[in-house]
Amino acid sequence: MDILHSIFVAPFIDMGAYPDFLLQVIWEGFVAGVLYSLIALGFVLIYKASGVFNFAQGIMVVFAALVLVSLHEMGMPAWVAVLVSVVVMGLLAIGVERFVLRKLVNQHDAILLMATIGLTLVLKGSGQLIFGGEPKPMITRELGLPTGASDWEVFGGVVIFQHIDIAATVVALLMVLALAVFFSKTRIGRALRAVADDHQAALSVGISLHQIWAIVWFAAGIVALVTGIMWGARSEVSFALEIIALKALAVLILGGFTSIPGAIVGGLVIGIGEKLFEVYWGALFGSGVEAWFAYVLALIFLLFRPQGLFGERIIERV
Amino acid sequence: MRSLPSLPHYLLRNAEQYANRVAMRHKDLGIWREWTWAEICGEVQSYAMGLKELGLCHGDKVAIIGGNRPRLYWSFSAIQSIGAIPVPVYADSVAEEMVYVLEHAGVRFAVCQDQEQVDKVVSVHDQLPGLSNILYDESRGMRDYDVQVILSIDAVQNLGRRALERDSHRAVQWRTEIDTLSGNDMCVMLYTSGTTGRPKGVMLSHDNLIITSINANTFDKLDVDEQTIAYLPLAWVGDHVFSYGQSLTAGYCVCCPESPETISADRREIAPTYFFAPPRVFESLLTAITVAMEDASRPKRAMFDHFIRVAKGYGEDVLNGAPLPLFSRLHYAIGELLVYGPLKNRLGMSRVRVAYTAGEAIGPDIFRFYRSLGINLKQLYGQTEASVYITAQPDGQIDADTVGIPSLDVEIRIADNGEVLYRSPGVFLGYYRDDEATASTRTADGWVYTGDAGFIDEKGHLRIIDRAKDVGRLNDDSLFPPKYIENKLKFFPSIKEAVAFGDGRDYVAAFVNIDLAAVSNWAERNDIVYASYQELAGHPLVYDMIERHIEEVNRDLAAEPRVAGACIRRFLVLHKELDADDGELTRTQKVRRKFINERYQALIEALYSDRDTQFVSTTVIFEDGRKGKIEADVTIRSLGEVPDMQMAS
Amino acid sequence: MLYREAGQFKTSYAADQALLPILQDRIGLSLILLVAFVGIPLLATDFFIGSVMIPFLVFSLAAIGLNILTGYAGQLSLGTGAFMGVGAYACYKLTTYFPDINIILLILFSGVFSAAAGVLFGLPSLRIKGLYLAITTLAAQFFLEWCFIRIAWLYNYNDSGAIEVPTRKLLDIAITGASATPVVRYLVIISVVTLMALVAANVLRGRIGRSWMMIRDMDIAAELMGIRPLRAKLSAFAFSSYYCGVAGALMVFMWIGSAEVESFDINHSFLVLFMVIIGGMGSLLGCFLGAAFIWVLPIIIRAVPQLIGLDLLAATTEHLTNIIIGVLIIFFLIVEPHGLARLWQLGKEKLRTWPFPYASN
Amino acid sequence: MNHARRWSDQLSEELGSGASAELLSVDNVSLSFGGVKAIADISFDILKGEVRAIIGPNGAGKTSMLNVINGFYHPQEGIITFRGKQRRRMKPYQAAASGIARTFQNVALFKGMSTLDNIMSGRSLKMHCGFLWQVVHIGPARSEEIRHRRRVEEIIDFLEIAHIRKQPVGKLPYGLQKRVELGRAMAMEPELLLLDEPMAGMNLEEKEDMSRFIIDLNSEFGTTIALIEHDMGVVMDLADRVVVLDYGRKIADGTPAEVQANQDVIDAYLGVAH
Repeated sequence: MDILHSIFVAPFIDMGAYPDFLLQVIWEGFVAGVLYSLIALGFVLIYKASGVFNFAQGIMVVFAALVLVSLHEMGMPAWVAVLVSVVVMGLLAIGVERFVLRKLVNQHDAILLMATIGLTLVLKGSGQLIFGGEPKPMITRELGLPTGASDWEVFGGVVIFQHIDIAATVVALLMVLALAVFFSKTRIGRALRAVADDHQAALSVGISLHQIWAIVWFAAGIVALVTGIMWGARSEVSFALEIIALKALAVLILGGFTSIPGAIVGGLVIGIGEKLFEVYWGALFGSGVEAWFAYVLALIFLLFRPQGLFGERIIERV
Repeated sequence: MRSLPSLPHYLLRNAEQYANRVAMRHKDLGIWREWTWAEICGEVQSYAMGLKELGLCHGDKVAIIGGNRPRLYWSFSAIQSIGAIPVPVYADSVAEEMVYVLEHAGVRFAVCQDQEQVDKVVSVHDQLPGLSNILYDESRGMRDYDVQVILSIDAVQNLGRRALERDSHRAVQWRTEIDTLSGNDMCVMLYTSGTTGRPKGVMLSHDNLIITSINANTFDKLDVDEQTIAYLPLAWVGDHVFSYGQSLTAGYCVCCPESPETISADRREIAPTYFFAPPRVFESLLTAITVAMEDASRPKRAMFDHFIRVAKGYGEDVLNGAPLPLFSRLHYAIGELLVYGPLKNRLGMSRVRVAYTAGEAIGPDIFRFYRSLGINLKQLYGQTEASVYITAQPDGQIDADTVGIPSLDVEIRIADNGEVLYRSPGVFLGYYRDDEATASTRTADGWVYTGDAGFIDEKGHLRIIDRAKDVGRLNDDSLFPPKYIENKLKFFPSIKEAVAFGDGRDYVAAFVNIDLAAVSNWAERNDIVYASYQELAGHPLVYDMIERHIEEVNRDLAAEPRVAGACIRRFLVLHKELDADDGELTRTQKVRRKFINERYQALIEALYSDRDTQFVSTTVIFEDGRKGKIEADVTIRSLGEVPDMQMAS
Repeated sequence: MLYREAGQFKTSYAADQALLPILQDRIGLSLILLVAFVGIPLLATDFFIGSVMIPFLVFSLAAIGLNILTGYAGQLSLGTGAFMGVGAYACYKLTTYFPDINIILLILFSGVFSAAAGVLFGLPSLRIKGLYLAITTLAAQFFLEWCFIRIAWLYNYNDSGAIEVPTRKLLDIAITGASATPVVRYLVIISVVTLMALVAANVLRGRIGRSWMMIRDMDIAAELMGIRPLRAKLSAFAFSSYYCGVAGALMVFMWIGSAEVESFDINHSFLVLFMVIIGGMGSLLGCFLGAAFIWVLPIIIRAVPQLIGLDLLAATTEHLTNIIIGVLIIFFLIVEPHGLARLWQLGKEKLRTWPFPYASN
Repeated sequence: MNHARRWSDQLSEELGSGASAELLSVDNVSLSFGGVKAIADISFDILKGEVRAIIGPNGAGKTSMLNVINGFYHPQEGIITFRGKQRRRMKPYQAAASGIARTFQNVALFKGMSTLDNIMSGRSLKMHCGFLWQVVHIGPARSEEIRHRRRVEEIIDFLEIAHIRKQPVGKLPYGLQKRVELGRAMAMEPELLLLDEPMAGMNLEEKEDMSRFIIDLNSEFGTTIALIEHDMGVVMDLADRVVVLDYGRKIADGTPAEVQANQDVIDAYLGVAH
């Protein structure tokens, strides 16, 4: 009975007793969720347009941030370094399309996934080789990102909002909006949407598949760069992020592989969920449950809705 | 060694002497089933008992129709053991051809391989009043037949087994009956397909087969350890001697392939030590080798070509055990490791001790190619009427142009007109129900006319030029040996068949049949597009290629004084393949000259006119038995003189 | 060329269905086993045995495990490391409670625990396919990793949080622990691996192995032929995890001697996955080739700069190794998605049909 | 083919007890996907030992009908009775176990396996040897494997595919793949064999071969066959009775001759507006 009580009753009593703390936990989870969503967004972009499950998205985040920080270390002004980083991500996209994707056209999904695992190793190895494996601080101030925090007195307590977290949320929001505009208003964006449905249709728009792949990888690269900056600003730029980025896979399960809103909602659910779970239930298990919560949630979710939150029911044909 | 009186005696001997040695294998349902001599003897015994139960008597004739299946070979033994006479029939002949043989032989039973053969026999059943039962080997599709008349070999053997159980004395009786067989009794009747006229039933005695078989085994030192693969028609005397007579007398193992499509794979698995194939098989194998090697990578092809040249240089000497410098020996040894060994392995000939080819002349290049690889390929000359062996090449005395020295106990004589005659223990008893033909073929003192023209060379080897009656004269009285010319043409891989004309004409002209496999491959490499055999055959570039080949043949001919007048002046490439189903070839794939003369009258006349195309329309029979028509405008091409030779003379 | 098959014919289905129907293969394998069981123990240095052969064999076994699941049954898994961990911790606990039972038996038995874990985490495979399933196996990976840290009972409440392998003996010869010589440990490992590879080969060619491949190749058709998908998939998970578990136990008890959670982390899962990809999915031979390649390549990369007098930092060579392996994975996927085993198979086919470029019959 | 004879004897005994008995009957079956009716209130039966054709224009619901019969789709309404047992929901593997086998419109072979293994896979339901025996692959495991291999070899012989026995099926020509698929279904020794366009994409000669196999299969082994086929010539030659579907409805049922003369059928095929 004790056990049931501590699972089903006590945590909620705690929540009610200190609503300010609950709010703080939810906010922390929300911000983490935003970053999960951003990584998942990168996955979705590429998966939608090319059917490639890009395992390297996580390492791309690290790689992009490292490039930026290192360029600045070498004496480049911050915004120039951002521009150069964008160019680097563009070159990477072209390289990946040219030397990997193009050679693997029409291959089985699993093989493409494996190829991006290979790409992960290459990016990781070369990142460490060129920039060193040590964690580095993000050039937050140089980029004009806010620091510091504001307090919000509520429910008889205080909730602390880090400015960088607010900025991250805003930037993420802007990026989603930008992507939405890009997809619905521009010719290339429409072609990208078409290609997700039907490869032939895209060709009729007059854009080659090769170009489309390069563009989506570039877009995913930019998303990675932004994610890297925000993440780096919250903690630091390190390869440890790679493991955390795997959580974006769980996000994808919830949101579905092809849905941008799904990626966002999924990210937030997991971010908030794992924080709540860690804080209110973690002690029951011994702490550190954040490490697996996302995956177990995804697993349980899958058993009931294999098509994801926003996916359609799949009818198998023979 | 004294021979036993009959082939069933040898079966009994083997069942005792080689009881547990494998006598026969058959790839069936994916694996090689094996039977020892003792097992076969048991099978044959119950089979024979069953046949007796069905009322088969001494002297009755039994047709055997089908492929190389163990049960069909056992049928020979079972039938012979009760003094009846097996009459194997070509399985690919259509019902109308079959009915003549069955009717002429007056068969009582017919043993068929499968439903297809049964159906053929059933369809002509009313023309065969003497036929009482049909037996079959494979039961597929046989559900709805009249079980009183048509029954499986299994069922017959069961009958036999039950009879043996009822009366154990039967087994002894069976042996006693075998003992009543004598060497002079008829053992088998083989119908020769013959290039002209109706097939004739060649009656061979037990002694004919036994003595020739033993002599052949002695000649090539074949013993109980040999392995051979049976894949040639049962009705052909060669198969009857190689896969039956020689096997029984030597006790060696005969392997039956799974199906016609798997013969080469099956041969590779078995790797026979004693192997026979008509020149055609060796030709098509070589073509396949050449074609396959053209797809190989450049370095590999270069290596292959290099070592094939090396083999051409010393291979023959190595095989004959002639002395060679150490370097050449080494060079050949490397070739053996890299090319010859693997090649023989792929061909399933790595264990071949003795291989023979016969039936037609083999291209000297082809012949030497196999020999140079280290395969002891030899030629023999034989006939149904002689129980095969007339002459054969002894080891180490090999020449592409000869067919060897007289086999053991065979005497040879050349008649004044050049025709070859022989006398031997293998000489047949006579043609069945045709004393006239017997008398005109075999002289009173036992000499048999072969119908082939030839001569014995200074080394005592026989050389065959052509069919005696086919050697003709051109109007300028120069010699015209058609087959000699045709063979030279056929030695080119791209030419499958050729027919030469010239007897009583002003010059020599020829029909050519292209080899589809070789030419289509060549066409592919040269970007020649075609939709059908006919289109490919009529293609100008194909004509160019054939023309070059003919020029080469002409140069050869011109170099030989005796046939220098027979150079080809005009030729055409036939729009369809010559086919046994259409009656253009015999079942053994020999050209039916007379038939072709009639059928392609218009084309022949065009060859001797100055037209350069000729329309022709031919009826053909498709594989499924339907009839159709093929029409074409066939191009005729003329060749120039042979300038070189004339300048030289 | 080396293969001369003429004259090798089968007179029974048993011979036709033998593991190695070709004589030359049987000779080749006998030679390899001779070298492995006699040559290497007699001639090789401790370094070679301890740092090359033993890890190679451990990883080969793990790769067989993963390959059964991924290559034969078509279920992608990223949880190999954790399943290895289950085996290792299970073995540790078993030998703690039953110190007198032969350690080799315990190692073999510890696989049963990871098989159970495999079945548990394989349950979703009934409803989930492909990449989705791969992600759920991450749940196994991270959850089990967490267990290895949080459940102190697993490591006997050691302060270090690590398990230390005790010395265990067989016929008075130490086979685990600090006093066990590399040669002895090697002989134990190679025996276990040889035996288990044979077992895997037997299972894979029988009814069960066929049911896995049916599910892999066309799950719908398999179901319509009477295969129960759940049973087939779970049996694959169980069998596969058993192998991973034994490999994990061998890794700790016969190779590194002590272990903490890092020994079973996601990187190990990926390492084994790379071995399977590069070695060849759906090939037992590929497991060995892949393990050799992925394990030996870094050793060579480390050795080469020294040989040519270049002094590189250890970290640098590790990064280089990562890059090279990454590039090789991509290269292999492009050139031969079926890995080294397929290359060998193609080569063998060339040798069988030599001098012809293909089997023309 | 000893086993073939035994097998068919056994079947004919069963047939003897209730000649032309109903093997399967479909009663008022309806199936829809998210509001789209694939099959609307269809009833028909299949008699033991007959060759039953299901025909109809594209999208008529033929393949859906087969999917319903072997348990791949679950109809919302209606009852299926097979060998006297009624059922509404059934898993495909249960259908297989009860004696229904099928082939697919687009060959669904196990691409990674050889011809032999593909056909062996059809024996899965008949193999029971335990795991531990399989591990050592001696004794019962081996003899079971060999016993079934022999059966499979008989099928290989029946279908004349000995020459491709050990080749991977992925590289075989289409016509041969279809033949292997038929072999795989035959290996299940089914009571009812469903063939989904067994001759699609074949040339004339291949079609003739396939027809011969289907006829032999039906007459030698007494296997009941339901087939979907577009080639009307083939249907008229092979089928004892024909059921015609159009837009998920049954529009005709009878002998080939009757069906051919049916006005609705003619309209459906000529595309008369509905």
